[in-house]
This record gives sequence, structure tokens and C-alpha cells, in this order.
Amino acid sequence: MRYLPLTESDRRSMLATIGAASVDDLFRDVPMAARHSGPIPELPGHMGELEVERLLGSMAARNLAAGSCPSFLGAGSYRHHVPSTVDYMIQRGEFLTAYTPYQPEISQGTLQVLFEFQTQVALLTGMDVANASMYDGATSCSEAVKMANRITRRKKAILSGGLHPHYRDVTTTDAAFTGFDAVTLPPDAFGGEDLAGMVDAQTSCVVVQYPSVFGRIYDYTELAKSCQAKGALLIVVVTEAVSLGLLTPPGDMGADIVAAEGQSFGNPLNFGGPYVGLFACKEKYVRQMPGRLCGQTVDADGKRGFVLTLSTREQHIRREKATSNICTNSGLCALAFSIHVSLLGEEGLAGLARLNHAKAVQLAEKLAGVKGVEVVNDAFFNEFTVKLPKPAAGVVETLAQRRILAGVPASRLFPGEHPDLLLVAATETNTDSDMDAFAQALAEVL
Amino acid sequence: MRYLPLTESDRRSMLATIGAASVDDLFRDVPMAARHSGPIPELPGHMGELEVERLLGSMAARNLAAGSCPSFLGAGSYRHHVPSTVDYMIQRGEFLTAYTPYQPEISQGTLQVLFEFQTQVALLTGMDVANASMYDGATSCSEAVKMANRITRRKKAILSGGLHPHYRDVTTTDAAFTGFDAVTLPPDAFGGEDLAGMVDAQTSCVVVQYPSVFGRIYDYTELAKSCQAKGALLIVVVTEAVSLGLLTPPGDMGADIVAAEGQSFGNPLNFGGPYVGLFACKEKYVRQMPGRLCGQTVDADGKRGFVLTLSTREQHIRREKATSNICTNSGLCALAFSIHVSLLGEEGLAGLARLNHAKAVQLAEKLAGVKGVEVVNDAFFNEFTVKLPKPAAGVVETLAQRRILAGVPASRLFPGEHPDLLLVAATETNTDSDMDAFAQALAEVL
Amino acid sequence: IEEPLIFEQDSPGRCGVDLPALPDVGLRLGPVKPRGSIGLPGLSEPQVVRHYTRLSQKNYAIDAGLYPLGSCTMKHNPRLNEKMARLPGFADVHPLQPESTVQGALALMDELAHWLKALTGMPAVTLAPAAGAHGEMAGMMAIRAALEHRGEGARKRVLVPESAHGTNPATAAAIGYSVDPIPATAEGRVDLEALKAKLGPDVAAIMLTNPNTCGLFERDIIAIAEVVHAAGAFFYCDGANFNAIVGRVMPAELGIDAMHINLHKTFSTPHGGGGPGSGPVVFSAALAPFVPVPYVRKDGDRFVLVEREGEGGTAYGRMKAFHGQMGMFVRALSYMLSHGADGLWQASGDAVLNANYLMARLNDVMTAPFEGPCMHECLFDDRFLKGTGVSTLDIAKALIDEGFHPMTMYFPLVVHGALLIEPTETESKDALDQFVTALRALAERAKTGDAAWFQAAPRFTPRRRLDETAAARKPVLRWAPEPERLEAAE
Amino acid sequence: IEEPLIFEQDSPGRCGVDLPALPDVGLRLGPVKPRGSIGLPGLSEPQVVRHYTRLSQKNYAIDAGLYPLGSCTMKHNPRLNEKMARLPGFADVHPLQPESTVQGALALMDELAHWLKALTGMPAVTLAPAAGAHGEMAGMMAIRAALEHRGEGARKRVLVPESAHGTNPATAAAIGYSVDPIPATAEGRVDLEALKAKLGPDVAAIMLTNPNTCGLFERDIIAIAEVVHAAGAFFYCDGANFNAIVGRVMPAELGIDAMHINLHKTFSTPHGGGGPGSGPVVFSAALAPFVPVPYVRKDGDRFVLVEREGEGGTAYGRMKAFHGQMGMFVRALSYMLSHGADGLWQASGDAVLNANYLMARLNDVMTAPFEGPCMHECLFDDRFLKGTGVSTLDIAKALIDEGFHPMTMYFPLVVHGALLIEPTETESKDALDQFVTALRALAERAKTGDAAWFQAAPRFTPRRRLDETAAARKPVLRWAPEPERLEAAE
Repeated sequence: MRYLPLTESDRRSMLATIGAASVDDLFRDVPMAARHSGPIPELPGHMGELEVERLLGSMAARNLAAGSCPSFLGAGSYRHHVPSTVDYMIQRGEFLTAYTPYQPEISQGTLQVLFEFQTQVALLTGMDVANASMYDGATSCSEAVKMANRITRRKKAILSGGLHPHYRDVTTTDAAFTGFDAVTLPPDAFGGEDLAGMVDAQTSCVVVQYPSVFGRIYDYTELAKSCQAKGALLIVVVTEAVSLGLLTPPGDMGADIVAAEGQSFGNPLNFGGPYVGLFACKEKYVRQMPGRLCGQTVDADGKRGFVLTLSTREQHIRREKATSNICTNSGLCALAFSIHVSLLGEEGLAGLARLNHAKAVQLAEKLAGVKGVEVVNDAFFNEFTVKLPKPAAGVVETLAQRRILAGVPASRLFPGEHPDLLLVAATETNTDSDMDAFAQALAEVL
Repeated sequence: MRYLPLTESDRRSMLATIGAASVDDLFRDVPMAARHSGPIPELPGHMGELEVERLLGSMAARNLAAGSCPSFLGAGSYRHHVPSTVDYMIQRGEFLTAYTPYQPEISQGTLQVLFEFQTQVALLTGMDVANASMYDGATSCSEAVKMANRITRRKKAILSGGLHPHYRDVTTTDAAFTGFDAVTLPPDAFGGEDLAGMVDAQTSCVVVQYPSVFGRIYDYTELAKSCQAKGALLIVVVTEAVSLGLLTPPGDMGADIVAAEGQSFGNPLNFGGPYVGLFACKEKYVRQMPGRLCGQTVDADGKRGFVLTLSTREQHIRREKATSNICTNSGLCALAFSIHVSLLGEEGLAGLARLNHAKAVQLAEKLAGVKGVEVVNDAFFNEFTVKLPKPAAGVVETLAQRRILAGVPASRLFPGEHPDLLLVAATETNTDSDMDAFAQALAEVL
Repeated sequence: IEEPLIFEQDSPGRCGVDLPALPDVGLRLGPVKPRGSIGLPGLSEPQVVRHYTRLSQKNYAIDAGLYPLGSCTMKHNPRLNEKMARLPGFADVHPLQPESTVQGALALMDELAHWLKALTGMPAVTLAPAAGAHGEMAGMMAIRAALEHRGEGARKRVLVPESAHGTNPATAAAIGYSVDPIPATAEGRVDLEALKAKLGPDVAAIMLTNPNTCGLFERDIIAIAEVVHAAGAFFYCDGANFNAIVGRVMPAELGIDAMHINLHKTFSTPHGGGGPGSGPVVFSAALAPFVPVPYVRKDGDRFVLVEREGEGGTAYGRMKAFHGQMGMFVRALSYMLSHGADGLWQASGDAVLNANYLMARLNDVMTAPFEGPCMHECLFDDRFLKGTGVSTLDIAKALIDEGFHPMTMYFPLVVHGALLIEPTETESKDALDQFVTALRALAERAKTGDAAWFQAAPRFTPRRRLDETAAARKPVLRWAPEPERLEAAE
Repeated sequence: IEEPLIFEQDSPGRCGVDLPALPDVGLRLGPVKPRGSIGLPGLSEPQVVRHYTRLSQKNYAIDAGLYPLGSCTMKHNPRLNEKMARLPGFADVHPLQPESTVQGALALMDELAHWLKALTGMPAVTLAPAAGAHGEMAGMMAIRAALEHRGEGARKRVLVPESAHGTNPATAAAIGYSVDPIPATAEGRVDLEALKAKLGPDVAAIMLTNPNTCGLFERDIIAIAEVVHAAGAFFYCDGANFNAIVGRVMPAELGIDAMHINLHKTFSTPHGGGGPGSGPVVFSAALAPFVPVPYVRKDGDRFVLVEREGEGGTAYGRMKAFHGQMGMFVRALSYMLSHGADGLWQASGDAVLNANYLMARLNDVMTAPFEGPCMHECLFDDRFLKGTGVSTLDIAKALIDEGFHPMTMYFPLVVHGALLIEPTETESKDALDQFVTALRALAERAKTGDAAWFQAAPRFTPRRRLDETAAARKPVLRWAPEPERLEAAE
């Protein structure tokens, strides 16, 4: 077996050193009834690389890769072009095969990356500080609510109908088990929520999404003030981080916590994971922040260095009193994020965001030209909602047969609701001919 | 432009330091008539990664990748499965972006690899010593002949009709320009050459291929003795290095020089290049060996280390008296070769070679069962010649339209000769169903 | 060479990407203004490559050497798995594509589930959790959901051994349970009698790690399962150490109700400097109905992704934005297929053999608190350092200078100054022998009382010992332009 | 940590690959016996990964820092190019597939040829040569073929400046020419008058590097071309330094007849520790008919690969087994497309700017033999070290300890103790400034006479100075098992 360096003669000599008769003998603490005397018969034997590649390759071939056809899906996961440097760099063994940087002297690479990542996230969101990443945007959202509960010592969260329903569900699941109230609003496809009016003395936070899951853009400045006036926090969720290159950042609107999905930078679609949750907040809340943090310090020679810090909040030390049970971050995805953002820099990010928006504007204009199609929201970043004269789910399925991935039906996200709405996203990867093919196919099937 | 770190403000400040008015001013030694004042108008402007990927991707898509269909081509280039470790490792920047190891203190990585490579090549070929690689098998062959000329101080090389015609042509081209005689024999499709009988007092060497370009296997032990008895050298060419895992090595047959193509280990087909020429010889000829050599030595602290050595043979120092004008090796391809051979090791290489042979035996049996097809050579390694009842070139073209890459027509290698012969290779990458598809399609088109 | 922060390499106007031309259309941003400066630095691509190359060179990694971090399981990460995860058919698939266009992806999830079930003997599995701790959460939520379903929501106590990973009590507490510690025996295992005494009608579950964090198999585990079940409670097993027994011992046969499996440990998906993980949870029949959405169901020839259950569904909610760590699933399945049943059998055997070999080679110069055989990791305490002035930490730091990553220190908490060593099955005997030689020399040197030498270690690293106290006292969590450098307030 | 040779890590029976099952068929090997032992070592995959990772860590590389090796042109190697070269449509195509199945590959070769012709103004190009020196050979063969074609095969003398790369005289000599050196002027350029004096009816060609190896543009190049042509000879240009002028100066307009282009220098295909290179040669109209096979011809919509010319063909032979370094073609074209005409213009300008900046910053502490402006590289001699006891080599080795790869030493031969520095356009001003700081400090330290300190450098490298004399005196070119270790005889 190519991964196992011990030879039979090694095993014999090591058993002799140990003084055991056989490897099985080393398992003598296992009750005999539960010990198996050989490989599990219902599973196959080992395979060579060639055979594994064939088997997994045949599975992969049964999926329609988004890059192999015009593709307009978003709703929390976006297909962007990732520079080849990113994937090359994250595969360096020194990054890929390192563990959590518990020994900072020989982990300054990972640690400096995390420090830079935290700074990038803080800058992008317009917040004071950020952590070293969470599992994904949805878990960031739920952790943000729990953090707001801790800070305000209140237990009621108000979740906007513009929040991605999966984020909502992760939060309400947490609410059910950890014991807080999550008030959810109906899908906000057409605007008109009065969130400020719902905030009361029990409210720990209001959670909004920016742009919303329907692609709508709101200015949350007034909402932030209303929340804070009543002792509640405003949590802003962002699922398309590229938007932060063009839109006024949540921090400038007064957000207390920003929970975001960072997949758009550096990370492929991956059928939904692994992704990288971003988490940023105001400086005054830093000790209530969940997750891993990297901080600057000095070494014995006085040189600047980095360490994991504030771990007294964590489960290693506080055990049942920890701010959360999380003990990993999304390290490699955060690295990919950070490298991509470093490559973009100020100009590149602004340009990329502007380009995404322009592509979406183009697409909206083309789709608006299709008979029977109505673009629902006038303002958006790179994703918007259209109203179709037929159920969107069927249209999407029909277009998929033609190898066009048309968007996400609202009814997939909100079962039973808004069957005629379709969420459509465009990014820098969509060409004019992609868009024309989509518009034309749509015209044909409607 | 993403690759250029200077900003306009850097350029201004640097020009000020230099005391030049403009970058163009630095080109003032260029005659005005030849200086262009701006980018060449007939070439396009710069492109982003996304656009380059689209353009080159569309070119790539116009080729039929050998791995996407049943494929049986050989004739000097073989499709093997390369373990993923190999390509990963050669892309490490420390290998990929290093130069020739002129500063051995900070190049021990490359140097130790070369030392190990030389040892691997010597072991595989059964020879005493090997160099650090040549451009490809054909240039190795021609350099071997020139080396034999230097050693014997004779000027006539006899090239077997079993030698790959491209290797023959490279050698005869060299012969024409550097001034030696290359006696070529007609294609040896059916055996019967009397090479020993041709050796005379002017003969510097006899060049044979093992297995031959038609896949035939000869024992060259007696030929070696005949050559050496007459003061000539025997040069054995190997185009499928995997065969060395199963066949008696040329060194054991008495070869004086082995010139081989190493592509089969670690290197993809690459439409013919870059490949890696192997070059090995008897110890006594080492100072006449062309190309780069790595040798063992000690450092100032007495520790074992490696350096480029015997460079007095080279053009840096001997200039017009150098053993050759070559001043690169095929470093990265040699690294890929070496890693693949390291992974295989003794057992893996023997197994791989045995498997290749078995696949070819299976294929020969299947093709022999096709009406009208005759397997010409009874003995072979992983490639053999079949006789078809129709011109092979047309059959190959027809099968290509059906997405089967059937082999190499002898007439492509030897224009105008043996139109009915087809060279067919099988490797570990060919499945039973590949072979069945080939046999069946062949039956249909004959 | 020192490598500055990217922010310190900024030059405005520089950029590491080139973008396609911007279509000439206006902005449609509604009420929000385009933002002004972001504050990101401008670097060219060559600078970015060099920056991350240099940073990477400041890291230790499994590719570079032995990484015997007990309980963290740093084994070889095959590159084949990386290649497979990057197949466009897996990596370039959107989670919300129509089911008909992702049948291969769903088939892969189903196949992975099949392997996990076959290897544990358990009838059900959820792939949703993003990491081991997330799996613990999913498992404990399932237990609570099942208890509530049968009207026993009043059970509020969870028993956790003192040697447990910190995540165990943290998880139990997070979902509203009180944590009650179980003491250990002198043999480093759960005290069955003490456990029995703690059981009662208010106990929801026991959370046990097996093999435990001392590297020992819980000999009484079947009896423990029996008494826990007899008390009406569930048996949660922390599967972090499943790699010790995979293919050789079936958790189902031990009486376990739920167990998470760290794909990055047992099945070698790369740790990547701290994540991403992936923590599927296997369930007994009693818990099988209580899973989070989404999950894959086979419906004739087709695979269906259940994102929301209909009437009567017992799925208890959602853990994550999408369907789980697909990229990790591909890698783990690639690892499983590569090993096969025979390779996994051999791998767990070799992991245990390697650990016992280290134990045997070090036993005379270091002090083991418990008798062996151990499983995949061997535990020492700091009695051998008594009176030397050298601490467990000092030994670890000195080991760095010998070219090795240190073992896990000060965990588990049940022994003093713990040193927990896990070599894994992918280390050769030669590598173990080198490690033994280095560690024995340090142990012997410590006994000669050279404390100052130890305290000055490490010497040959990119940084020497770092001041963690200062970092925590006045946290600097981000770069800020001088002079208004932000420093988080106390 | 020291890394043993793979042969020293052998354990019989270990293997780093797993193969599919062997079909049950007999051997058909004819007269030859299956071989016995080969002698290769057995290692597992994890050991192989660690071995090459550790070896790589002993290398300096452009990814890790400045690599100012004059005349070798170590610039940034974009990863995009690596990705493109690995597209299965390029990497997984057999050279002898039917033409109809490789139209994209032939189109790529045609497109690369188009760029090379457009950038040089020359009407023809061969892509066959495997490296720069191979290109020189191809170019000089074309010249000889053309001369013989016109019945002037008696021209047997080739003029080569003393500052030339060693490959120039080696190439000329290899194909039967006698080499006649041309002296240089005090300005470091070809002495036009001396050249004129050397010309005659027996001169076949001049081989000139431009910009030359002193980093200077040959001001008289047009006049040189005129006198050479007037004498009936051809003008071969060594294009190794084409990167200095690409996009700004057309070789065709200088009167050049043939010039090789090192794709790995000008167009940044990776050097990979010494190769593979790729050395296409552009030709003037006079030489265009004299090329090696194969080459690509466009025939309507189709691309044809000409592997053998028919009656009347003037192709002079074959250089290589197949069609050229396809993998390098893809990378080079990817580089060209990425830069575009504007980017290439800027790149050569920045390369020259960077070199002149170094010249300006170092001029006062080091000694430049010739006046500037230089082109892409700047040359110093060792007069500034006179009387210090410190040599050019010592400076280079001391620079290693400062974290930099040294410049080219002792080349060109026309100045004493040459130090040839080529920063390339992909270095930032910050990087240059750091290099200047280090080098100035060394130059100043040398002048204080601290020769012993210099002679002990490098100190912080995997190896200190290596004994090259011993290596050459008694060459050990391979590992052999003890005790019968092979040592090549004198």
C-alpha cells in the first residue's frame, strides 16, 4: 500500500522491541466480541491511483460543471475567476499540511496570513476587527446572533425576510437548541419590511442581508441607529463579498457585527463547501467574539511576531463556559481568500466589483427584453430577481436540459412561495454570448 | 499589468536617480531608425487571465486528448499514468523557478536530485555512469555517435533499420554538418539485418534500438562483442524506458553507450516535448561524455555535498573545443523522471513493466483475432507491428473520426514504405474495454 | 530575510490582476453610494507569489517532517486527493444547480455515506457538519431531539470524563445541558462504578472519547453502553480517535448511539493550518430519524437531495449554508478507495504499532502514567522532569531545534505536564528512530539539569519564544496605518 | 535536518505506487530474459513527498527572492502559464496523432510563430530547437546550408567577439567552422574597424550578441550588418538578451539574418533548475528556405505539419525527435498574450530601467568598466576590490548570506573579475533597494579589508563552500552500495 512505509520486517522488529506477539495483540484492550480479525468484507480492496481516478472521474463526469456552460446561479455561492496563483500557493505543502499554529515559532507563515486576513476582512467590511474565519457565512450569522445575545444579555433576534433562508434556518436551529428567540419575517421579495418598528427592549439584534437574498440593496444607516437607540445590535450579513468593493461598507452604516461568506474570493463553488465565514465587529466587542484570533506580539529577541490569542474565550480553556464550541477555522479557504484579495488590491477589487455590477446590469437589460420577463428590483449588485410568466423551477429544469444554468428559483429557497420568481446572478465570468444564449433560450421556453 | 511591479511614480523617481529624462532615453544607443516609439500595432494589447484561459482553452479543445479516448500510439512517446505527487512536486517554486545550480551552496536540492537521477539512469540501463540528461532521446542518440567518434577517432556510424527514423534523421543531419558518415539501413520491419558483418576498421559505432521501432526484441550480446573486437562501440537506443523494468538491460549485453528517451517516467505526451534524453556509458568513457554532470564532494565543514563537475569539457571553458555546445539539461523533466522512478522503486518498476507487457500481449491477442490482421512480431515489450489488408494511414484516419487513436502507420515514419504496417502500443492506461473497442472498430473498417 | 506585511508593501496603482474591459453601462445601486477607498494595498503578482512563498517557508508541515501532535492526527496527505477534489465536475458545481445536473455529486455523497456506515456498522450518517466540533453539536442535537420526541426533554445532565476534549463540555453546555464530570481510574479509564453512581433519570447522555485522550481503549466500553442505555440515556462517542481502530473495531458493536468522524484526521483531508474540517456523524437506529437537513436519498436510479422534510419529518434543522464540505468528501473518499478495506485495516494496525514502538523506546527515560498497550498515541507525564527545572514546554521547544514538531503538551488535563505523542501510520521506522534519538537525548540532557539551555529554546526558528501574555493583554488584531494604529481596548 | 539519498532510504518491498491487477498472460519476450534485480530503492509515497520537499527547501529560487543572474534572465514565472501547459488538449496529445486530431496544437504553434515574427520583423521562424544553444546550431546550420546552396561552401571562417557566450564559438566549431575572435573597443563594443579588417571571402558569418554580454547595445550594429552583408557573409545574432529590447527594437531592422530566442528568458518559461529550454530561430528572407523539419504550414483553414519536404525542398534536416518544446510554446504564448504588445513594451523598458537604477545606485562603491546607459543588465569589474584580498567570488558568496542569489561572476571574460547583474522587470523598487543596501554594505566592508570574513562565507546555507576541484579530480557521479562504491577512474 503506497501510503504505508512499514514493511513486514519493520513490523516484526518493532513488535519484538515492544514485546508483543502481533499487532492484534496490541488491541487486547478491545473486547474480543468487537474485534474484527480481518478487513471488512463488504468493502473493496485497495485501488491504485489510476483506478481511483477512473472511478471518481466517472462520478465527476455525471455533473454539469458550471464553467462548461452559461451559468447564472448565485444565492449565496458565486462563480468567480480565481487567479491561478491562488490555487498554486495554497497547495504548497507548508500551508496545506500544517496544523493549527499551536507552536508559533514554527508557524509564523500561517499566523501572519491570519493577521493579514483579519485586517483584510476588517477593511472590506469597514469594521474595526475581524476573526480568523468561521465555517461559512451561515454559521457566522448564527454565531453573530449568539454574540449579540451575550453582549446585550437579551434573547430575541429579529431576522429579516431578506436574509438567505439557509442562514435563517441555521440560526433558528441554533435558537431552538441553545435557547433564544428568533423572530423570522416572510420573504422580502418586494420590499417594505419595518424592521426598526419591531425592535423592543427584549431585542438583542436585528439581522439583515446586504444585498438581500433577492438582490435588493438597502441603506441600513437609519436602522442601525434605531437598533442602537433601543440597546440592540445591527448584524449585517453579506453573502457576496465582492459587493464590498463597490458598495458603502456595513461598517460605514453603523453595523455592530458583520457576518459574511467569503467564498467569492479564492474559493471554487465546490457544490457548497468548504467555504469561509467572515466575522467582523466593533472593537469594543472583541472579547465576546467567537472563533480563533491571531494577534501581534514580540518574541524573546523583541522581533514582531504573531500568535493565536484570547484563547481564554475558547473551549480549550473555558470548556463549558467557552464563547462557542468551535475549534477550527476555515484556514485553507481563508488563505485562498487572502491571496486572492492581495492580488486584487485596492484597484483590482474596485474594478472587479464594478465589472460584476456592469455584467449584471447588462444581463438585466437583456432579460428585461424577453417577452413576459420582468426585472423585479431596480437596484442590485450582481444578482437580481426576475418575475416569469411560468413557474421558475420548471423553466430552470428545461434550460438545464439545454445546458444553461439559469439561476435559482425562489421556490427552491422558500418552498411553496413565489413560484414565479427567479434569482439571477452575473459575474465577470459571464460573456456577452452567455447572456445572449440565456435570453434567447428563455424567450424560447416561455 | 499584473506582472510589472513598478508604478509610474517608481519610474519617475528611478529615472531621477539615474539622471535620465525618460525610459526611452536609456535606449539612446539604439540607432534612431530601429527604435520604435510605442507598442507594435499589429499585436493585441494585454489580456487578463480569464481571457488567456478562454483563448488557449479554445485551442486546446480543438485537439483530441489521448486520455479522452482509447489510444494506442507509441513510436517514441508513451502515455503512462503519472502519479499526482510528481506534478505536484515539480511545481514547487524552489524547483520550478531555480536556475542551473551554479551556486551549489544554495542549490543542493537540484544537485542532489541530479545525482540521484544519474544513479537511477545508470541502474536502469545497467551502465556505470550517466549524465544529468539531454534534450531528448534523439539528440542523446546523435551525441552518443559523436562521442563514439571522439573515442574511436573514427568517423563512420552504422545505424540500424530498427532505429526510430527521427533519431536516424537527427543523427544524419548532425553527420552532414559536423562531418562524419552515417550509414543507414532500410527499415527493419521483418528482421534479418547483419550489422556485425558491416563493421569495419572505419566504423566508430553501431547504433541499434531496443526494442526496435517496430517493437522487435534482439539480444545484442554478440553484436557488442563483434563491435568491440573491431574497435567499434555499440550504442543502444531505448525509446520506451519502462521496458528496462523487464528486459535484460543494455549494459548486461555489453553496450558501450546507452541513449534513451525518459519521457515515459513522469512526463506527459506534450505533443512531443519537452522530453528528457537519458545518456549512460561505461565508466572509462566518462570524460568524453557530453552534457552536464553532477558529482559528489565535501564542503568546507567536511559534509557531503554535490556540485556540477567536469565542466572543463563544456563550452563555458573550452569554448570551441567543448565536447558539445549544449549548455542546458532537461532539468525539470529529469526531476519528474526521478520522482516517478523513486515512487515506483524496485517493485513498482518491475510491476509496471510486467503490466505493460501483459497489456500488449492481451492487445496482440485481440488484434490477431480480427480478420485480416496479422501480428508481425512474435516477441515485443509493449509495442508491436501489425499488418493490415489496407493502407494503415487511411485506417488510422477513419478510426480517429470514431475517436479511437489506433497507432502509428509505418508509412508516417518511413514515407512510401510499408504502407500496410501499423505500430501499436499498449500501456497500463489501456483498459480491456479500450482494447475491445479498438478491435471491434478495426474489424468494422477493414 | 524578514517578510513585511502586505500592507507594508503597498504602492498605489499596482495590481496583481488584469480584468476584462468594463462594459459601458451605468450604476444601478439604488439608495447606496459607491464606496470610496477600501484601504487595501496594491501589489503585483510577482510580489504576491514571493510574499506567500516566503511566509510558507516559515511554517513547519507534515510534508517536511514528523508532526507527532497527539490527538490531532497529522498523517500524510496524498496529492491524488487534491487532484480529485479539483475535478471540474466536483469543484465547479454550484450547490443550487438542478438535481438532474448533479447526480454524480450526490452519488459521491451517497458512496461516502456507505463507507462511513460500513466502517462503523451504524445505520445512518449525516454529512452536514463542517468540523469535528460541529459534528459533536449535530450529534448532541440529535440526542436532544430524540429525547424531546419521546417526551424526555427533562433530562438535562450530560456526563463527561475529565480527560475529554474541551469541545465535549463546550458542546453540551452550548445546547443547554449541565456537564457532570466522571472521574478516571488509576488505569486512565472511565471509572465504571463512579459512572453508575452518576447515572439517573435526569441524564441525557454520556460523551466519551474512545480510544480516549490518554491513548487508551476503554476496556469497559460495552458495559458502559449497557448501563447508560439501561438508564435511558444515549451514548455519544467522540470519534476524534477513530483512526486508531478504523476497519478493526465497529463502533456499532460497542453500543454507541452517535459518533462524529473527523475526516481530516481518520481520512487524511489536509488540515491546512487549521481547517477546513469536516465532521460527519454516524447514528444508531434510535437516533437515525433525527438528522439535520439536507441529506441524500436514493430514489430508484436517481439521487435526491432532501433540503426540507415534509409532514411528519423528524429532521431537526440545518447546520450549514449548503450540503456539507463537498471538497473534503471527495478527498476522504479518494483516501478510502485508495486504501480499501485491507489498507484501512493495515493503517490502523500500523498507527497503533508505531505508537507502541515509541512508547517502548522512550519508556525508560520518560515517565508514562498508565500501562500499555496504548492505541494510536502514547502519553507521558512530566515526572521525569521533576526537580530539573525543565518543563514540558521546554522539552517541546527544544525538540523544535532538533527539527521536529513537538507533541501535544499539557493535554489531556488528567496527568501533570502531559506529553501526548501520535506518530500515525505514515511514519517510517527510520523516522521514528530519529525522533526517539532526539527525544531521548533531550530527556537525558534535562536530567543533567541544564534548565537554562532548555528555556532559551528554540534558537533556530524564524521566531524565538513569543510573548503570548502581552498579545492577550492588549490585543493587536489587525494592521493599521501609522500613526493611528488601532489597538483593541481592554 | 540532513536528507539522505533515496538509495539510503531503501527498504525492500516498500513501494510508492499501487498498480492495477496484472492480466494472467505469459511473457512474449523472444530471445531476451526478464531481468533480475534493478537495484532501485523501495520507498513509500509519504517518504518520497518528504524527500523532495526537503530537497526543494535547500534551493534558492526566484519565487523566494531576487535572482540577479546576469545573462540568465531570471524573471517571474506566472502560474497561469503552468496551468495552460497542463490543459489535456495540450499536455495529453501524442506527437504522432493524425493531423485532424491536433489542429489546435498546430494552430498554437502557428500563433506563436506569428508573434515571434511580428516581434522581430523577420519573415520566418523554426520552432524546433530544444534550447538556446540548439537554436544557435539550427541557425548556423541554416547559414551553412544557404551558403552551400549558393555554392559558397568554401567560406569556413566565423567571426565571434571575445565577449560572446561560450556556446557561440562551440557551435561554430561543432559544425566545422574556424572561429576568429573580434576585439572590443574601450567602450565594450565590437570594434568596427577591426571587424572590417577581418572580413573576407572566406567568412561565412559573424555571430554577435546584441545587446551584448556587457549589457550594452552595439551602437554600430547597422553598419556591422552592412559590411558583413557586403562581404557576402551572414549575420547571426545571439538573441539571449532579446528581453532587453523586445517590442521596442526590431532585429529585422538591424540587418540580422538569423537569431535564436530563448523562450525561457524573454518569455519566462521556467528554468526548472537547468532546463528544459526552447530556442526558436527567426530567419531573414535569405535564410527562410533553409529550416529544419518539421514545421507548420497553413493550408486554407487547415494546419499541416510538414515532416518531410518533397522534391526541391531546402529543409536541411531534423534537430529533434518531434516538433519542438510544445509545453514551452504554450507557456510562452500565454506569457505573450498576457502582456500584449503594450505589456512587452513596458516590460523591456522596466528591465532596462531596473538595470540602470542598480548601476546608478552602485556606481560609486563598485567599478563599472564601461559607461552607460546599460540595457537589461549592468556590469562591474573587480577593480573596487583591488588590494583588499577579497575576490569577486567572495563577494558573491557573502551575498548569499544576505539572502540573495549572487549575480553572474567572471563573465563576460573581457573584463577582470566580472560581476554581471540582471534584475529583470519583475523586481520591485523595494526589492532593488534592499539588494543595493546589502551589496553596498559588502563593498564597503571589503574595502575595510576583512578578507577572512568574506572567505568564510557563506555561513547560513545548507552547505558551505564546496570543493569543486576534488569533485573533478576524482569524479563520483553516482551512488553505489558500500563497500564497492564506484568511483570513476581518472
